[in-house]
Amino acid sequence: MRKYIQNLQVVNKQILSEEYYLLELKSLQSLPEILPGQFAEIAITGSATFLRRPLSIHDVDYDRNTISFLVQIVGKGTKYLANIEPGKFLNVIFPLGKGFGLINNLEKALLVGGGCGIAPLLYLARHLYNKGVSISTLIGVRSSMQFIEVDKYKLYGKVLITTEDGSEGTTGFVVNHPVFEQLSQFKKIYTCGPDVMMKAIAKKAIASGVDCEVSLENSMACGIGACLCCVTETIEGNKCVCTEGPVFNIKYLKWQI
Amino acid sequence: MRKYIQNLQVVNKQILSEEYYLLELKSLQSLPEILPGQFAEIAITGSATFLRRPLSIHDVDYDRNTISFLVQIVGKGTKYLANIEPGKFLNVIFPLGKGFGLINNLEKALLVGGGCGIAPLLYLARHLYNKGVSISTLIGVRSSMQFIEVDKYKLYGKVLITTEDGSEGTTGFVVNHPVFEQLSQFKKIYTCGPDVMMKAIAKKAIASGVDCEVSLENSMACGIGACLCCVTETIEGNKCVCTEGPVFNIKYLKWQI
Amino acid sequence: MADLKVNIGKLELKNPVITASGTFGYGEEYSDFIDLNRLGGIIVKGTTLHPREGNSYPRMTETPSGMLNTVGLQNKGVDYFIEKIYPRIRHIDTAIIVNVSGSTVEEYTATAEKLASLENIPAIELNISCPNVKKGGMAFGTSCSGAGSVISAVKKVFPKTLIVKLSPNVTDIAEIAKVAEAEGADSISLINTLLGMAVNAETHRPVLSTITGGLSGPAIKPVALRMVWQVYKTVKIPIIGLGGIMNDTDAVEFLLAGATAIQIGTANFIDPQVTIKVIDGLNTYLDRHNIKSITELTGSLII
Amino acid sequence: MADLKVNIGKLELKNPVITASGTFGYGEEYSDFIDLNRLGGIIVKGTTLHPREGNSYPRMTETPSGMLNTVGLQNKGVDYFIEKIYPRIRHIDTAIIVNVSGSTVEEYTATAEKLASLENIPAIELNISCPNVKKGGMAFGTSCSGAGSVISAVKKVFPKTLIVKLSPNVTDIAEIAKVAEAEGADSISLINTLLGMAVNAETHRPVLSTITGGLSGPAIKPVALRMVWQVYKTVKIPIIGLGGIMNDTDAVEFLLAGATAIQIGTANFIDPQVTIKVIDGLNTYLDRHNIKSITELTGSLII
Ligand SMILES: Cc1cc2nc3c(=O)[nH]c(=O)nc-3n(C[C@H](O)[C@H](O)[C@H](O)COP(=O)(O)OP(=O)(O)OC[C@H]3O[C@@H](n4cnc5c(N)ncnc54)[C@H](O)[C@@H]3O)c2cc1C
Ligand SMILES: Cc1cc2nc3c(=O)[nH]c(=O)nc-3n(C[C@H](O)[C@H](O)[C@H](O)COP(=O)(O)OP(=O)(O)OC[C@H]3O[C@@H](n4cnc5c(N)ncnc54)[C@H](O)[C@@H]3O)c2cc1C
Ligand SMILES: Cc1cc2nc3c(=O)[nH]c(=O)nc-3n(C[C@H](O)[C@H](O)[C@H](O)COP(=O)(O)O)c2cc1C
Ligand SMILES: Cc1cc2nc3c(=O)[nH]c(=O)nc-3n(C[C@H](O)[C@H](O)[C@H](O)COP(=O)(O)O)c2cc1C
Ligand code: FES
Ligand code: FES
Repeated sequence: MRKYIQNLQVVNKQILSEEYYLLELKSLQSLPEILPGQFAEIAITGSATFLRRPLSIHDVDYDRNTISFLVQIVGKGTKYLANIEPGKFLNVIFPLGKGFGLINNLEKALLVGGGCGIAPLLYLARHLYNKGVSISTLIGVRSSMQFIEVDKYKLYGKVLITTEDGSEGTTGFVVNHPVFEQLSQFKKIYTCGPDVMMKAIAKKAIASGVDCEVSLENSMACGIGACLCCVTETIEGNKCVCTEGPVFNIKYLKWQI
Repeated sequence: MRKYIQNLQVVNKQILSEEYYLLELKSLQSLPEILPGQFAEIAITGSATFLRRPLSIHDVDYDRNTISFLVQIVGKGTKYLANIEPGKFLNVIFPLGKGFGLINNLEKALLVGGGCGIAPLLYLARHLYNKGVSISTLIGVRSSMQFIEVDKYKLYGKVLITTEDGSEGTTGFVVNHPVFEQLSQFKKIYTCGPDVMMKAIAKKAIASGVDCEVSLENSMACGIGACLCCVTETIEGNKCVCTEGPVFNIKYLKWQI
Repeated sequence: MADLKVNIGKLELKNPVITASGTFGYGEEYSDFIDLNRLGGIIVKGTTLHPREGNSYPRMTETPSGMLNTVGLQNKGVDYFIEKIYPRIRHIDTAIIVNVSGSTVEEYTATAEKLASLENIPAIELNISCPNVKKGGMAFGTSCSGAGSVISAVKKVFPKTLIVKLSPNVTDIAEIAKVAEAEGADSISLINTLLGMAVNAETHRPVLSTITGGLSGPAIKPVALRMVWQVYKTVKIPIIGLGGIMNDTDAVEFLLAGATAIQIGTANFIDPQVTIKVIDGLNTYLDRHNIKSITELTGSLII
Repeated sequence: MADLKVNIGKLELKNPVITASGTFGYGEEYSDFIDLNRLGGIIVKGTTLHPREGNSYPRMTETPSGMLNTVGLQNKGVDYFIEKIYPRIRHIDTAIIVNVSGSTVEEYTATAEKLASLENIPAIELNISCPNVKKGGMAFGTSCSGAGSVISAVKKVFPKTLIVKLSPNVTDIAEIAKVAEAEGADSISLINTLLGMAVNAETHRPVLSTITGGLSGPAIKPVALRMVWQVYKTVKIPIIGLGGIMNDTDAVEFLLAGATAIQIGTANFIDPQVTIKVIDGLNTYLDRHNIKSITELTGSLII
């Protein structure tokens, strides 16, 4: 897929909580096709950051010509973007990576997002919904106060929730949710979140014989396959997460689980 | 003099031209005494600059508790400050340096500012005016469009102007102004601007036997006498411009002129 | 339009802007963003005799105005390069230079020999300065005898332009450069990365899988400029300067300090179009300063 | 409140935060901003036997995440220090350490001998690593024999704590550290500045009067951390780590890599209160991590 480098205009910024915000960027040209699970590399100039920052594409609006990102503030760059004002431009390379495996005769899928890991799942959910897939989205957060995006996911299927503090849904971590006891009802699991979470899910998926794809967030320098910094070990050797991923089928990964 | 480090609030920013702007900062405590010719070191965080930036104190308003700066955009830091919004805070170390020599029985003084070199002269002009000194302020700029602050200086005495393009006042450089032909009418010259300009003025001052002080803008790392980076050669050896200056009597400097 | 052509040994480049090894893949990775034919040269990823998997993840971390990497020369080996990659990139209208690494002198010569037969590879860059491999690599570049032995051996099997890339992790860079020149290098490129390290204060662990890694980016520019200047005063062969070049001004600084051409590495990650901007910027710079040929800048520092 | 006390040779510091030579004047310059008595130590400006005017202006320039300086050891000589400065600062309740430099071994020893008699100077730091003087300075710090000769001579005349400050501009820092230890250094501090250079592309001139200068600040932190780690694996004497420390996290990184104490240099220019913030930050860090004594951090990197 062709990659683009464009100055996109910030058209909307929505603070969701102390930690999370949404950023909507508009292209002045028309958007290329973007697949669920792809990501973008955003340049943050004039701040103390040096490299671009990779962010999953959270949603795409071809009518308005916008892409949006769901961002968690963890350091300098994500904080800088949280303070950017609508009207400003950001230099963005996109769409990057291969995205989720989208098979045709999929009936029922489970989407699992841990924390900010839900970012790539919204666009995926809509995509699957439009293809007639019946989906359940399991969202795991620390506390109910952390997230206010649940309604969007409800448009495309069932939403299940776990909170660590028990303030909503099932108490505990994502993998504590009862849905994992009937895992074989699903044909596929798509998941994104902390490595430990994805590994726990992968283990359950293997045990139940369900196909499972994980979206990795390895640290990246270039995002376009040039630096070989972002590799993950696969059965075919080290592969770049930025070009061969970020989504991988767990069968392909050499994960110790 | 005691030095302070404070977070000052930007209360006013006034763009004067493409190149120049005024920045007014307010102290939440009460201002210490500040002498004409002293400067401040402003921290510019979260940008690509690293060190603080030294700026002369352009004006002081003890009633409003503010100090202001006249800044010329020359690079990263001065550009960053040009875009700062009122309400934000800047960390400032001030007042620094010794300032102009303020003798008591001064009758008539000539102030000469080249370009942004007029910055420290406004506060000096008012100070001298209040002491009953008759002053002429000679301002040299490239073009009349460059500057819109002339009226302020008129409050305290005569204003003479040179422009390089002849768009206002005498055509040419500062030292081309006819005032230099009757230099001995002044008891003292105070000047700030590019080194070449100040050296030319110093030459004329020496020739006419007029006392002359120059305000230097040597590059500085600390601004408080700790690093010894900002030295100028004097008859007593290398001296720090940040603590022994920035104003020096030309008699004291080992200038090749 | 000033004349941007420069000569590196027998090799004429259309302009002095070359991409640095390990930061530009095989060029193809950037073809969506720039016209590769406009580049002065492309130095492809470090290539070894045998395939290498490289080091474990994590391989990089950001540092103030720079980054640390420990890729460890992951590549599929010179045969794979010749069979699969070379045919795809040979038609790019630029000097395609292969960066060659090895653990022993024999590995260097065997790799160089294979590359010598490729029509559209006019030069190789001997990497005797990689800090991220256990054997060989930087060890060759940090001693005069080490550098000398590799260069003279490779020179015998590789008759085309031989560029030797030096390690900055040495007490006396000029001394090593002198050996490189004496042993027959046609050009010297410098600097490779500075050996650095990062620690995660929360986890108490090193950030990189190999603990130490190579520092690149603007942070190292002052060191790189100094070394180019020191080497320029010592050798007569052309120098290719690199280390933290982000824009045309940086490039001019290296030329003034003594470089005939420059390489751009880490900056490609931040702006994949930076090389073209530097080429255009050099043109503008020369016109503005009324300089007819870029070669006039080399070493013209006024001191 | 964790225990912040550390020992450097015979010297106990109330906390591991020391100010770096040449960046903190004689301490007095900072007394309007912080309570000097809270510091673990103050290392005063480089002091030589005879007065020195230092290098010509310009002496500094900003670089990406750092700065270059070429002050060139401007100071009024050790006698002036003893007569005029020492009486003013001797009562500050912190370890006041004098950074000693020289052009010959005799100059080093003569200076050290004079300082040995000062009651409130518990240690000196031998600067065998200054890149900005023509004779001596770094020359001593970049060869084992050079370092050895100065250290053993000074050791004979200075019975108190002897810290030796190493130059990072070497191929093998561990080798030099080993010599320093063998010759009797009680502690090693590192790193001094990296030799760098800046060029003004518009004027075609070097920015610094001496063409090259010393690079400091966060840009060099990865190199400094790496060297502390390499030296920690080699010597048994305590290491004082420095180079680009801007906050408590940076300080912890150096401790984990092997430092017993740390110095803060360039950061003082940006925030004259940084030292106190680091001390407070270390306290908080230790409490948060449930660590009783800061000495537990030294070299505790998990690998
Ligand atoms: C393909 C991909 C997609 C991503 N999608 C999203 C997304 O949609 N929304 C989102 O909020 N974040 C996403 N991330 C993570 C995001 O890129 C990082 O949070 C961001 O780069 C941190 O930048 P910073 O400057 O705020 O933090 P920094 O100041 O750089 O770092 C803060 C802390 O986070 C750690 N850190 C930073 N990046 C990583 C990383 N990649 N892996 C492990 N630790 C890291 C640092 O070590 C440090 O401790 C994605 C990452 C990748 C690779
Ligand atoms: C005591 C003192 C008082 C000053 N007062 C004022 C003032 O009132 N108003 C004002 O606009 N400026 C003043 N200056 C100059 C001002 O500090 C610089 O213009 C500013 O630091 C430049 O920062 P920057 O990040 O915008 O430029 P940079 O990006 O740092 O540099 C841009 C260009 O300017 C050059 N440059 C920067 N600083 C200096 C310097 N000090 N000497 C020579 N060349 C330099 C650089 O080499 C570069 O070419 C003063 C300087 C001093 C030392
Ligand atoms: C991710 C990465 C990989 C690199 N791989 C190689 C390599 O294979 N061979 C080599 O000679 N240099 C390699 N280098 C060093 C660069 O070519 C260059 O010398 C260095 O990064 C300094 O230049 P820069 O600051 O412009 O990046 C690599 C650098 C980076 C950042
Ligand atoms: C302006 C300046 C002057 C310095 N003078 C000395 C000196 O006299 N003696 C010395 O040993 N180191 C000197 N140094 C080096 C510092 O002490 C320190 O080793 C170096 O700056 C790295 O630490 P930093 O990055 O925290 O500044 C000087 C550094 C600077 C920036
Ligand atoms: S981030 Fe550079 S190859 Fe993936
Ligand atoms: S700027 Fe540091 S001594 Fe003047």
